[in-house]
Amino acid sequence: MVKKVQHPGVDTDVLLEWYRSMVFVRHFEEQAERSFRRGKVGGYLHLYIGQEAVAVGVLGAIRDDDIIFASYRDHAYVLLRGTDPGAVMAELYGKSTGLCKGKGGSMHLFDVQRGFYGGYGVVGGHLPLAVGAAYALRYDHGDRVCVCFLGDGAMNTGAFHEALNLAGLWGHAGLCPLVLVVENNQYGMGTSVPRSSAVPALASRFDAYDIPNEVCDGMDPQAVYDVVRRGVDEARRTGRPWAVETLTYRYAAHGAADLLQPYRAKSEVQEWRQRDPIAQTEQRLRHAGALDDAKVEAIAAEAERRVQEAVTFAEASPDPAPEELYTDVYGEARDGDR
Amino acid sequence: MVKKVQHPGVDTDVLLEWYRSMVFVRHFEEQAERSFRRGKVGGYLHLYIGQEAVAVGVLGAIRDDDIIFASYRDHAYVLLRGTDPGAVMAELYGKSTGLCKGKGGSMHLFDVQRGFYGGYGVVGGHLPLAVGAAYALRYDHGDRVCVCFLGDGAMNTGAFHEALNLAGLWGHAGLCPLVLVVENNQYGMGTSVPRSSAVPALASRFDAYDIPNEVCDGMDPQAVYDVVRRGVDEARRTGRPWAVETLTYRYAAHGAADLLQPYRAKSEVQEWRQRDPIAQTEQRLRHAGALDDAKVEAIAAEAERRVQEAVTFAEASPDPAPEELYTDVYGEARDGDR
Amino acid sequence: MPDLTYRDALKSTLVEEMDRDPRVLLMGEDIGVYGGTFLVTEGLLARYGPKRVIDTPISEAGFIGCGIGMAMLGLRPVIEVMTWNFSLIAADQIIQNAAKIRYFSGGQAGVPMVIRGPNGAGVQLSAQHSQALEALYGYFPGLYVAAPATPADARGLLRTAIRASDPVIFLENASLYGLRGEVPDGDYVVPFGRAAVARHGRDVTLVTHGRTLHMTLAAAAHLAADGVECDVIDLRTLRPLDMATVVESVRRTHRAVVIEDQGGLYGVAGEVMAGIYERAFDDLDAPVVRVSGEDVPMPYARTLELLAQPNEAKIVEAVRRTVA
Amino acid sequence: MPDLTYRDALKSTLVEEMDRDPRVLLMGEDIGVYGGTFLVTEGLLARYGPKRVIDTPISEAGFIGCGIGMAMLGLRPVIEVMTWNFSLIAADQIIQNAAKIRYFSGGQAGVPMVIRGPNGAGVQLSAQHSQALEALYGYFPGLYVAAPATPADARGLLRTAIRASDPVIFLENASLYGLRGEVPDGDYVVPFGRAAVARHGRDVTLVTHGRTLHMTLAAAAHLAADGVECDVIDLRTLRPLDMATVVESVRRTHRAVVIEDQGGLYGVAGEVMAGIYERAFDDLDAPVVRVSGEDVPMPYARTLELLAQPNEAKIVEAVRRTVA
Ligand SMILES: Cc1ncc(C[n+]2csc(CCOP(=O)(O)OP(=O)(O)O)c2C)c(N)n1
Ligand SMILES: Cc1ncc(C[n+]2csc(CCOP(=O)(O)OP(=O)(O)O)c2C)c(N)n1
Ligand SMILES: [Mg+2]
Ligand SMILES: [Mg+2]
Repeated sequence: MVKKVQHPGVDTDVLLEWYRSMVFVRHFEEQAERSFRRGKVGGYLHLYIGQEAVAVGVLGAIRDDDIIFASYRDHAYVLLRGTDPGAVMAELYGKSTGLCKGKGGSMHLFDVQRGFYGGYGVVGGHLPLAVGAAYALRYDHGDRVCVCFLGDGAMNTGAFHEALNLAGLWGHAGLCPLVLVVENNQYGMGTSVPRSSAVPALASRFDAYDIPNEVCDGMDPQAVYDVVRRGVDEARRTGRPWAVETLTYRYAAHGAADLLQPYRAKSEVQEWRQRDPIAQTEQRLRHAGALDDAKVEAIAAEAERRVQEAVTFAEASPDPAPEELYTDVYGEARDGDR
Repeated sequence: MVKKVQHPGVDTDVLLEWYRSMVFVRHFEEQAERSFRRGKVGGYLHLYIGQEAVAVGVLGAIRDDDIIFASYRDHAYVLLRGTDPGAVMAELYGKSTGLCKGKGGSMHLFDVQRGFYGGYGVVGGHLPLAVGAAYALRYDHGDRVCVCFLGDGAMNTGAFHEALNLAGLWGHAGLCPLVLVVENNQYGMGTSVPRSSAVPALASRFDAYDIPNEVCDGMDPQAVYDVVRRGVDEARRTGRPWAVETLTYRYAAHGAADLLQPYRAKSEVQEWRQRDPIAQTEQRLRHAGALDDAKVEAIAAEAERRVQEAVTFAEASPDPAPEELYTDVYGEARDGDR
Repeated sequence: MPDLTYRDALKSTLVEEMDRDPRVLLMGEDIGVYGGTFLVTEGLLARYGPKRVIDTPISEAGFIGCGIGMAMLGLRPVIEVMTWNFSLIAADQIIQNAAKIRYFSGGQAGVPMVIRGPNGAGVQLSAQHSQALEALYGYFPGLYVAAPATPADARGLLRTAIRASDPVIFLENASLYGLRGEVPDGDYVVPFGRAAVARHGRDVTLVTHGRTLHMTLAAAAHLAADGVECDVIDLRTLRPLDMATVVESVRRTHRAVVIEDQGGLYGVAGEVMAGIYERAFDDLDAPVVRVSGEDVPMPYARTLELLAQPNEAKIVEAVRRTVA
Repeated sequence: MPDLTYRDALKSTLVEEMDRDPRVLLMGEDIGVYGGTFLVTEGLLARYGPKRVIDTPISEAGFIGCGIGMAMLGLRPVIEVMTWNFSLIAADQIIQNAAKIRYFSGGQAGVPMVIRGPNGAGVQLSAQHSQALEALYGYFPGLYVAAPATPADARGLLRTAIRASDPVIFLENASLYGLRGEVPDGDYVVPFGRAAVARHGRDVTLVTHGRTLHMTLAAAAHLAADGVECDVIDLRTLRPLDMATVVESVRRTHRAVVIEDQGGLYGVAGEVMAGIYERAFDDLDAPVVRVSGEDVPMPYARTLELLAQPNEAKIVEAVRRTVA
């Protein structure tokens, strides 16, 4: 589980834990991609590589009992939430021991016990769910918040508009403790933000819903944490939504199946890689004397060991039983159901 | 047809013609309501009474070959566009001589020959159509503009968001000569603007799409004209969308079938009636010496005569032939159609 | 057993369920201050306050999607759509999220939500306000689809819907709200997937649901005068679809007519016919006949609108053909 | 007659129609710079420029609605949906506007627009990316629904679609894009409402459409080895639905199996079965059998996904039951 920070401000210990988390998530996803190439993982596989600082910074800023909604690019969130990596990998492998019994796959990870309410495949489609969930959290006067991750591309959907207007309205009544985290990774598939959004300054779009908003560097977990921590505290205190646009980048193709990337220059990817969240954090920790070559290697080795354990578990797990095809369609068997 | 103004600025002659137009539209709708009460007009009937200045000011500012999309509250636009009132009344009566052969009714008036591309019944659903139509107008380098009327309530629909973002984007390429006219009549059915919009300053919402916007008094045709004329000229010159929020009011119930209006005080309606567009314009014209009691009466009498002529026509017209049920489903009979 | 209108049967059931379970809340356009387009929720804002009776903006995808999120967190939203026509704006939310979340989450989350409102045509509302959508939603596993035709079923099915653990498409009809009938008191519940036999007869089975039940019963009464005795089956829910009751009847009558309000191609009647033949092919003495609305968008003019819809005479004529 | 993939048959037809008619334009997500998710439009941005090959934001209701407006003004937009699943976001635009505008305008306006893209499941795309929607759209008068199963039909039906005066739901399938086949040159057109007889046989009629045609043909070949000769009918369009061709075949074979990729309840097969019985009740020697996908959301795991779908073995088994 990603290290939670109790007090505002991040110290070296925390940063080291976050570094460890980011390294682990990256190793996990690199393995997932290898498994995809070997035909062990099917369907669509969307890697988060490059964006790890966002998830770490945000999840570091919330409580265990806060809840999360996300899109299909969802591996990092569950892993950082503390879900067993074996169950995540087994889900990618479509095994019975997977998080969702092999029924959801990469795009639909769920760990409701840990407050992760899913991975959704229709862009923007999860936003109304998150707004409603935030309302529910406040319905009986609780103080939990709902965090909703979304991409830059999702902001052009009608669901975004309808949901956020409702969030703004319900926020006026203190009934919508929602933290919106836009991961502006510059593209929705092959379409850049300026080609898809009439106003490329995405955070400003939240003004249309009276939702306070900020922008931050999404390549630095500490920067993300600092901003989001304030937002989370605000949302929790006031019951009003709050939004942040994190400026980040995905290194890999949109999905693992995409081979060509005619929409961007290799040099652009290289430039962003200069600001890699893991490398940057590593530098900072080395500077602070908290990391050296040996420790870096040990952390990587430990990450790889845990990932391979997950793979072994997934490989060894059985396929779902054929009867599983028919379960989970309805909650309770009802008299007369067809 | 509503008097078109060639040069910016409105003189007394023009205002007198507009007065005549507004009086006619109001008489027409008052009759439509009587016919509804007598069971001659069915379905939903949405009256425009109170908002006449908007249609007159806007239609006075555009060219004959410009086009228009609107919602179900659409009587005024066709009448002001010069459509035969008999055909409009016959449509409300569901007669074969109606504008749409009796198939559309009050909510779906069309007069494509005069550039009126319809009344639509799903709130917000016509907005994307108008954006696409504007694109089409520019596709072969024409200089026509598309005017789209919408209610305050329509601004909360996903269709609004998706369409206007596209309009903004296409406008950057000079391919979207669209004039958006929000008729903020303070309510969508029984829900006031502050209860339905997180940001009640509606015009400002267009900022999210990089669409220039203004606000104007919607109870004064001249005020509407002055602002909209600039916007129309801009849109025509640049191929970019432009928006105005007109502040106006509907006096009648949302639809003629609604009996109670628990959502607003009678005194509020009375206050707005003080600023009635017809009465205000009448005062101004009397002041300028262009109207006196006799002329006011004559104009009313002439309006009523034309309305009664329309009723007579509608009453005398035959019902649609039974075969008409099956026509206009598809454009050409196709081989093998079921 | 009080005599209630369909509207009051719905409203009183909402009240009973809201009193019983604080997690039940209402949401929709103009259901609070305005009282609901068809007044089903009138007075409930005053009774339960704005946190439980939520007036929404015109944002069907938004508030239905919010209902899904609320339901996932344990609330039980009952959402009104002004007409089912507008639900098409939320089709993605209903079909892609509400119906499927339980499945793709491997059973971790469920969506106990009801969406209710008038389905099908009113009087002269024309094409965009008149569509009947039972087959459209009936296609999707994960949804329930209920269509009460009487005040008693309005109560019994709505109660089942609110207590169900999965999303329910609850189809009312404008012409039914004023209908009066006896409505059982107390914790009256009608389970999903149980068709009702609305009239007993030995000569031919008439299968229908929703508002066309009443013209079907009228047709059956008319035919009885001529000595043709109809078994009239009201499906009550379209998903699950109770073919067992239909087939049991057809095995006795050897003849069937299936009536639906609209449709034709890919409607409910075709499915019911297919189901009858799959299970009772050898029992049939004549082809099953269907009576559907005409395959056109709904016209405005009253004369055309009536032609587009089924009616008692068309049903009588179809039955005559079947028993000829 | 060149040998082309289904993909290239689509692309070359787009090119021919765009060259022929400057009013034809393309619109969709990532169809330009990116070249299209399934590469159907690759290279077309360079050829026709951004005014005719429009990359859109993720706004299905927006750009499909825009296409309707363009079409009303005389353009002929051909819109790609990344998958038909996402069209549900635009269901209101398609059903309430595109299908009905001609009718409620009394014939004053029309919507000559094509929406095309993959329908049904790919491989392990799970529940939100796998739904087949032909019955859903087939329900609505005012729409055409086409589902080419071969490269030749991809060309012939797409050409008809682009030249049609009304909106066309054009259903492709991910598994078909790479399929090769002979494709007639020149102005090859396949009219709507004409089913194809894909194989001739006298013993039983197999009716299907789309990707399941190929497993049906495989099953027919298999059965032929056992001496059972199947007439295989590819419906090609679901609206209009060519029941005449189906019935003509059933009158000869006296037996039928209807195969569809998904569905079950309220799918295509039920309608086809009902249509067969309505017109050929007395010609049937055995009940019509249907083979549908399972009535569940599409699971991710490959093993379950395969169980959820029809296949050659299931078809063979169904035919054996029919002719037994
Ligand atoms: C409604 C919808 N349209 C199209 C798609 C196909 N699609 C999948 S991901 C994606 C891009 C989304 O971009 P963004 O929201 O920025 O998220 P990112 O992938 O960059 O994390 C698209 C277009 C989809 N899943 N849903
Ligand atoms: C999508 C949709 N939802 C609900 C309705 C029912 N309805 C008809 S008019 C209306 C209010 C619209 O308000 P506004 O846009 O302000 O226009 P106005 O009626 O004030 O002119 C509503 C909710 C509808 N027609 N369409
Ligand atoms: Mg992105
Ligand atoms: Mg309004």
